[in-house]
Amino acid sequence: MSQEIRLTYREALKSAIREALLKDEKVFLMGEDVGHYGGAFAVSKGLLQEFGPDRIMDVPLSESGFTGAGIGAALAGMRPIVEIMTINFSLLAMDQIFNNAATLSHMSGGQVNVPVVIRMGCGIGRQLAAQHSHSWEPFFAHVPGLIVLSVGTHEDARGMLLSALESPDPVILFEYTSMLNLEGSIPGDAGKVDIQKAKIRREGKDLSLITYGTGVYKCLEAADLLAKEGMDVEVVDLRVLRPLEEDTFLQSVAKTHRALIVEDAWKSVSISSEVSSRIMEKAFFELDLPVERLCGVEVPIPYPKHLEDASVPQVQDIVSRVKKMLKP
Amino acid sequence: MSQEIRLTYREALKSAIREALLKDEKVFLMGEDVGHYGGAFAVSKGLLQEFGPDRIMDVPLSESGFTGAGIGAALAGMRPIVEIMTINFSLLAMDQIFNNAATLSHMSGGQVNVPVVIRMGCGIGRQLAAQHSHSWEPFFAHVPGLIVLSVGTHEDARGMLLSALESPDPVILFEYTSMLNLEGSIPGDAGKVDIQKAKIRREGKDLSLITYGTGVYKCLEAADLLAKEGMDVEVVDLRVLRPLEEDTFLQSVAKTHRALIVEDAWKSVSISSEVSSRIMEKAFFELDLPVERLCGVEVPIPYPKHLEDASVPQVQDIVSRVKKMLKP
Amino acid sequence: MRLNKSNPAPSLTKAEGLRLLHQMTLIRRFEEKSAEVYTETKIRGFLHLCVGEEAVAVGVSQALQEEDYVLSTYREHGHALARGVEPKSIMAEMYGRLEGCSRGRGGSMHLFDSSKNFFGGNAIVGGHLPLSVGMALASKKQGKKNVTCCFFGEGAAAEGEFHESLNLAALWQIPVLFLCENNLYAMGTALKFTHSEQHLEKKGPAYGIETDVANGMDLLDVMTKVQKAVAYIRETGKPYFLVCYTYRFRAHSMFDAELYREKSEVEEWKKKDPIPQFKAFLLKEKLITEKVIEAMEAEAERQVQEAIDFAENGSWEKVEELDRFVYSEKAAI
Amino acid sequence: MRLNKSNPAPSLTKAEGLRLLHQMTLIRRFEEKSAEVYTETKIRGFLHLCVGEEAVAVGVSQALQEEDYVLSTYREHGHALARGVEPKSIMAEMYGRLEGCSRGRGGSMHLFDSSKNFFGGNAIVGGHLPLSVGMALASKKQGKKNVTCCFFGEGAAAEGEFHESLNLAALWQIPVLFLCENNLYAMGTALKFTHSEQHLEKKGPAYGIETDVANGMDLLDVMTKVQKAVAYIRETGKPYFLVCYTYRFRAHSMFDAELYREKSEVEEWKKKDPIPQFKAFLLKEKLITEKVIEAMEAEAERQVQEAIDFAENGSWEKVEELDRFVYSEKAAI
Ligand SMILES: Cc1ncc(C[n+]2csc(CCOP(=O)(O)OP(=O)(O)O)c2C)c(N)n1
Ligand SMILES: Cc1ncc(C[n+]2csc(CCOP(=O)(O)OP(=O)(O)O)c2C)c(N)n1
Ligand SMILES: [Mg+2]
Ligand SMILES: [Mg+2]
Repeated sequence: MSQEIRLTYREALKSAIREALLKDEKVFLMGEDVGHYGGAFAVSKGLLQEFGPDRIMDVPLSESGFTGAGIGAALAGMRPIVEIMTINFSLLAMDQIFNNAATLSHMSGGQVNVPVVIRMGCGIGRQLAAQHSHSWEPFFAHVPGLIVLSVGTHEDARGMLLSALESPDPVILFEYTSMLNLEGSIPGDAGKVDIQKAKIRREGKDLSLITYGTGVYKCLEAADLLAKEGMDVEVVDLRVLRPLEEDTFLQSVAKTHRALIVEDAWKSVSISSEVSSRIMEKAFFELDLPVERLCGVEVPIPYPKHLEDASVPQVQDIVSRVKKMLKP
Repeated sequence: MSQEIRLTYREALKSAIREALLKDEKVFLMGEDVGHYGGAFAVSKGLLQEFGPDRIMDVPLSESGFTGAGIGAALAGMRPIVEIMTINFSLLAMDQIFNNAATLSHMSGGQVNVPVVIRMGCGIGRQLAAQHSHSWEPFFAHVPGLIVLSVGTHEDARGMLLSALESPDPVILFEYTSMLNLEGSIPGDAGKVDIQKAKIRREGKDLSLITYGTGVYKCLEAADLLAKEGMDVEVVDLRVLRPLEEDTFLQSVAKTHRALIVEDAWKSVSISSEVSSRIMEKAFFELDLPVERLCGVEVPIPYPKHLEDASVPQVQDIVSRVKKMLKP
Repeated sequence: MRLNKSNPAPSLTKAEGLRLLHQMTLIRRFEEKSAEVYTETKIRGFLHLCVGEEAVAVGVSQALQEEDYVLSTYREHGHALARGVEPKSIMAEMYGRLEGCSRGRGGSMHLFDSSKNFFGGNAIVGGHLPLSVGMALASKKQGKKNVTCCFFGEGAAAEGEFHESLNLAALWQIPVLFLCENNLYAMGTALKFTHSEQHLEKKGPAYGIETDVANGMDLLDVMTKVQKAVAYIRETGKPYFLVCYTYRFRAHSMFDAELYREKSEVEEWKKKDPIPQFKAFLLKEKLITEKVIEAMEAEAERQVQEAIDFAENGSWEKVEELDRFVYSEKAAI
Repeated sequence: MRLNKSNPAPSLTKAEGLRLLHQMTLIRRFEEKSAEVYTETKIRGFLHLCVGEEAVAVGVSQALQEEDYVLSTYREHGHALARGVEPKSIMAEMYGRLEGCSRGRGGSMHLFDSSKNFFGGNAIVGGHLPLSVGMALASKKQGKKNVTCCFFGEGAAAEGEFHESLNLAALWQIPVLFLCENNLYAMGTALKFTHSEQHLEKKGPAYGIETDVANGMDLLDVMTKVQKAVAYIRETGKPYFLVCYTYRFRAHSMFDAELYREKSEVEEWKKKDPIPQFKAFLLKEKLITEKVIEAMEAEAERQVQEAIDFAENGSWEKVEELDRFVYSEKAAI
C-alpha cells in the first residue's frame, strides 16, 4: 500500500471525475454550471478548460430534460455522468430516473441497460432553508433498478464514482456539500472501491452506530468522545443504500447487541426505518435493547442556524443518546 | 344510525366529490380527463354536465403545471381538488407537492397555508406493467407538511375527501383503481370520517395484521380464512400514512404480541419499515415474535398476470405467512 | 422510391406501392385482431390502437434506415410493425409470453426490439422525448450518421418535457426528428383544451427548429414531408419538428366510452381513411390490380393469424424468474 | 404618474421622480449593506443581489395595486422593497430573527409578506410559475379584478414549468403578468447556452400570449411597458409576457467567482446603470436638484441603518418552537 496523501473531499471527487474522463472517451459530464461556472461547488473547476465543451457540457435549467438525455445517451452506448446540482432539484427529474432509468432494463426483458451515473450535491447545514436542505436519499433507496451510493468518506469520494462507472446499471451518487472542504487522508494509489458492501469504519463492542453520508464522520467523532468515557462503539457506514447490504450491520449487531441508527433525513419512512426493520426481522434475538433511531426532525428545515442545528442529529446528540442507551 | 346502503367504491368516491361541489362553491375539480372524458376511471362521470366547466376543469397533460396551479389557487383562497390521473404520473408533480405545498406554511413563518386536496388513482393488479403499476405511497408518507390518506374501505371512500376538505393543509388522497367496482355497505348517512386515527377493521387476539389501501380487504379475507382454522387475527387499517398515527397499532400489538405488516409497495424504505421500527421502539417488550413484513417484490411490475400476481402479496400469501408465524 | 423533383409527391413503382399498401393493411388487420382477442381476455392491461393513423407509421418508416433509432409511445404497434418488428413477436408480447419481443414483461405499451433499434413502447406521456434527445446526442458524439425518430402525440406537446427536449436538441444541434402525431385528442381532451396555440407547427420556430406539417391521412404527403425532414437532418445534423394531422378512428384505449366526441365527427374522418385512399390512388395510377390487392390482403390476414398462433402457443416466464432484469445481466462494462 | 399619450414615455411630477429615485437608491443601498454584513457572517446561506436590476423591480411595481399578487424568486429583495415590504422586516429575516417577515424561518430566499400580497421568495427555479397561474385562476373564479405578477429569470424560462404555465394561463385566459428578467446569465450559464432561441419574446406568441420587450436598464421604459401590459391584463383578463433586458452587476450569489464573464463586459453594462441614468434624466428635466438627491440618499442610508439596527436587536425563535408551522395553525376551514 502506497503512502497516504491528504486532500479535501472536493479534491477527491474531482480527481475521480478527471481520471474517468481521461480513461474512457465515452465518459462525459453534463449538468448545470459544470463548465463555465466551474461547478456550483467548484468540483469540476478547470475541467472545461482541460477537456473542452463536448466532454464538460453546461446545460440549461431543465432537470427532467437533461437527466433524461443522460439516460438516453447511456442507452445509446455513452457513459454519461449527469450532475444534478443538488438533490433538492432532483424531484424535477424523478420521472426520468424512476420511470425510465430504473425500469427500462426490466421492461424490455433485459434488452437494454442504462449505464448512467447521476451525481447530486446533498446534505444540510449551510442555512439554505426549506427548499434547499432536503435529504431525499430515502426516495432513491426505495426504487429497484437503481444502485444508490452515499459518499460518506474521502476514500469513497475518490473511489465510488470510478466503481459506479463500471456498473451496467444506473447509479445514483450522493455527495455531501458540507464536507467539500474537509481534509482527509487516503492512500496515494486509492482508486475503485467495493460498491456492494457496507463498511465498518470503527470497531467496537458495546453498541453499533449505523449511519451513512454526513453521519459517518459525526458518528466517528461521537465514538471518540464516548471512548474517552469508556464506551466502545462500532461505526457502520452503510454506503450502499440500494440494494441495501445487510450482512455487515447484522453481524455488527450480533456482536454488540445494541444499535442506534443515525441519519439526517426525516425519521418516518427513511433508511433508518429500513435498517431497524431488517434488524427486527433478522437479528431480533441478538438484541439486548430495542434499536433506536436518531434522525432529522420532521420539519421543513428552517433558515436560522440554531433551528437548523436543532433539526438534525449533532455529535453531542449522538453521544447523549448512546449514553442513555448504554446506561439506562 | 341510518340504514345501510350498498354501493361501489367508485360511487362512494363520486358522491363525496359531488357533495363537496354542492356544499362549497370554492371547491372545484381539476385534472386530466375529469370532464369530457368522464374521468379516466369514470369517477367524475356526469359532473361536468351537472356543474359546468368552471367547476370541473379538464387540463392539458402538464402535471407539474396544473398541480402547482391547484396549490396556487389554494393559496389564494380556493378549495381545489386536483386529480392526478394515477400515482405513476405524480413524479412529474413532485416538486410542486414537496417543495411548494409541503413547505410554504413553514417557510413563510405560518403566514400562508395550502388547503389543496390531491387525489390519485393507485394500486396494481390490472396488468399495466412497470410504468403504470407503482405504489409510491411511501414517498408521500416521508414528507412533513403533508397529510397523507389511504382509502382502503367504502366508508373512507365516502368520507375521507369530505374530511380532507376541512383541513387547512395539503392532503394527499390515495384511491385504489382495482377496487372501483367493488361493492360494499355503508350507513345511508355516512359522511366525514376521522382523518387522524388508524382503525381496527376486525378484532382478534392472536396476531395483528397491519395494512392500508388494497391490503385492508385482502387482510380481512385472510382473517376470515384463518378464523376457520381457529386463528383469530386483528386487522389494523393505518388509513393515515402521515402523520402516522401509532397508538392504534401499538395497542393492537400490546394485545396480540405478534404483528405482520402487509403492503403492496416495495419492501425497502416503505410504510411497513416505518411501522416495524415504531413497534421496535415502542412495543419491543410486548413482542413474542419479531415483526414481519409481507410486501411487494422489489421488481418493476411485469405485465403478465402470473408474474404480476407474484409481485404483490395475495390473500393466500397472507394466510400462509400468518400460519407460519403462529405455528412455527 | 424516388422523389420526383418537379412534383413533390413521390413516384412509386408497382412493387413499392404494393409494399406500402401491404404495410398499412397489415397494421390495420393486426390491430383489429388485437381488439378482438382483447375482448376474449387474451390480451390485458391497456391496449391503444392506431387505426386510422397507419399512414403516419408507414410513411415515416420509409425514410428511416436500419441504423436509425426509433422511440414511440404506448400507441406503438403500427410504428413497431412498420419498423420491421415481427408481428409474431409483438402479438406474443401482448399475450405476455416469453417469446414476445420484450419477453412478455412489457406488454402492449412496452414493445422493445433492440435488433431493430426500436426503443419502446414508452407509457409516460412525454417521458421518452428526453431519451430521444440523449440518443441523438450520443450519435453526434460517436460520429454516427443516424437519425433518431421520436413519435409522440399532440397531448404530449403540452408537457414540460416537450419544451425542454426541443430546446436541448436545438442548442446541441443533434439529429432528431420530433414526429408529432396530432390526432386532435389526448384521451378525451380535445386539442382546443390542450393547447392555447392549436397550430402546433408554430411551436418549432420558438426554438429555432425547422418545422413542417403533413397530412397524416395521406401516405404520399407524409412520405414527402418526412423524406424532406430526414434529408435535412442527415445533411445538417440538426433537429426537425414535423406535425402530422391525423385521427384515430377507435377509442383511446379499450376502456373509453368516447363521450367526448360526436359519432358524426368520426364518420367524417373515416372518409379520409388512408388505406382506401391509397388503394384508390394505386388503382387509378394503374400501379396495382384488384387481384393483387386481394392476394395482399390474404397475405396480411395470414400473417396476423400466424402471429396469433405463435402467441397462443407461446410459453410463460417461470415465476422463479420474476426478479430477473431488475439489474442488467450484462457484464460490468 | 400619467401616461403621456402622444409620447410613450411617462411624464413625471417632481414628487414622483423623487419617489422612484428613492426606491431604486434604497434597494441599491440595502443590498450593498446586505453584502457587507454577509461578510461579517450576520447573514448566512445564499444571498442573491439584484444590483443593476433595480429599474425592473421599481418600474414594475408602479403599475401594481395593493390587491395584486406578486411572486418572485430567490433574488427578490428589490421586488419586496419596491412592493412596500418593510426594510426592517426584510433585514431581520435575513438575520434569521423572529421579527423577520417570515419569522426568520425563510431567510433571504424566502421573503413572504401576505399583508402586502407578496408570496415569496421561491428558491426552486421555475417552481413558482405554476403557483402564479393558480393564484390568477383563483382571482378569475372569485371575480376579483387583481393581477398576479410573477417575476422570474431567463434561466427559468428553459424549465418545463415555463411552458406548462404559459400554456395554462393562455388556455384559461387568466390575469397574470409573466415578468422575465433577462439578465443574460443563469448562474454562470450565458443565455446562448440556455436558449436555442435567444429572443425570448418569440416564445410568447407560440402560446398566443401578448408579448413585449422592455429595456430593463431604463426605468421609464420599464414603466411604460409594464403600464401597457397591466392595462391590457386588467382590460382583457388575459396573460401577458414581458421580457426586460437587464444585467446583474454583482456575482450570482456570494459563492460565485464569476469565471464565466469578462470584467469588461460588466464594466460596459455598468455604464447603463439605471440609477445614475434616471438621476441624470431628472436633473436634465429639472425635476430634481442635487440637494434633494443628497437628502434622499441620506434618508435611504438612514432607512438601511434602521433596518440593520432592528435586525441586530431582533430575537431568536425558541428552539422548542422548531416544529411549528409544519402544519398550519389556522383553524380548520
Ligand atoms: C405523464 C402522463 N400523464 C397521463 C397519462 C395518461 N394518458 C395516457 S395516454 C394520454 C393521452 C395522450 O395523448 P396524446 O399525446 O395526444 O397521444 P395519443 O394517445 O392521442 O396518441 C393520457 C392522458 C400518462 N400515461 N402519462
Ligand atoms: C430547479 C432548480 N435548479 C437549479 C437551481 C440552482 N440555481 C439557482 S439560481 C440559478 C440560475 C437561475 O437563473 P435565472 O432564472 O436566469 O435567474 P437569475 O439568477 O439570473 O436572476 C440556478 C441554476 C435551483 N435553485 N432550482
Ligand atoms: Mg393525441
Ligand atoms: Mg438570469
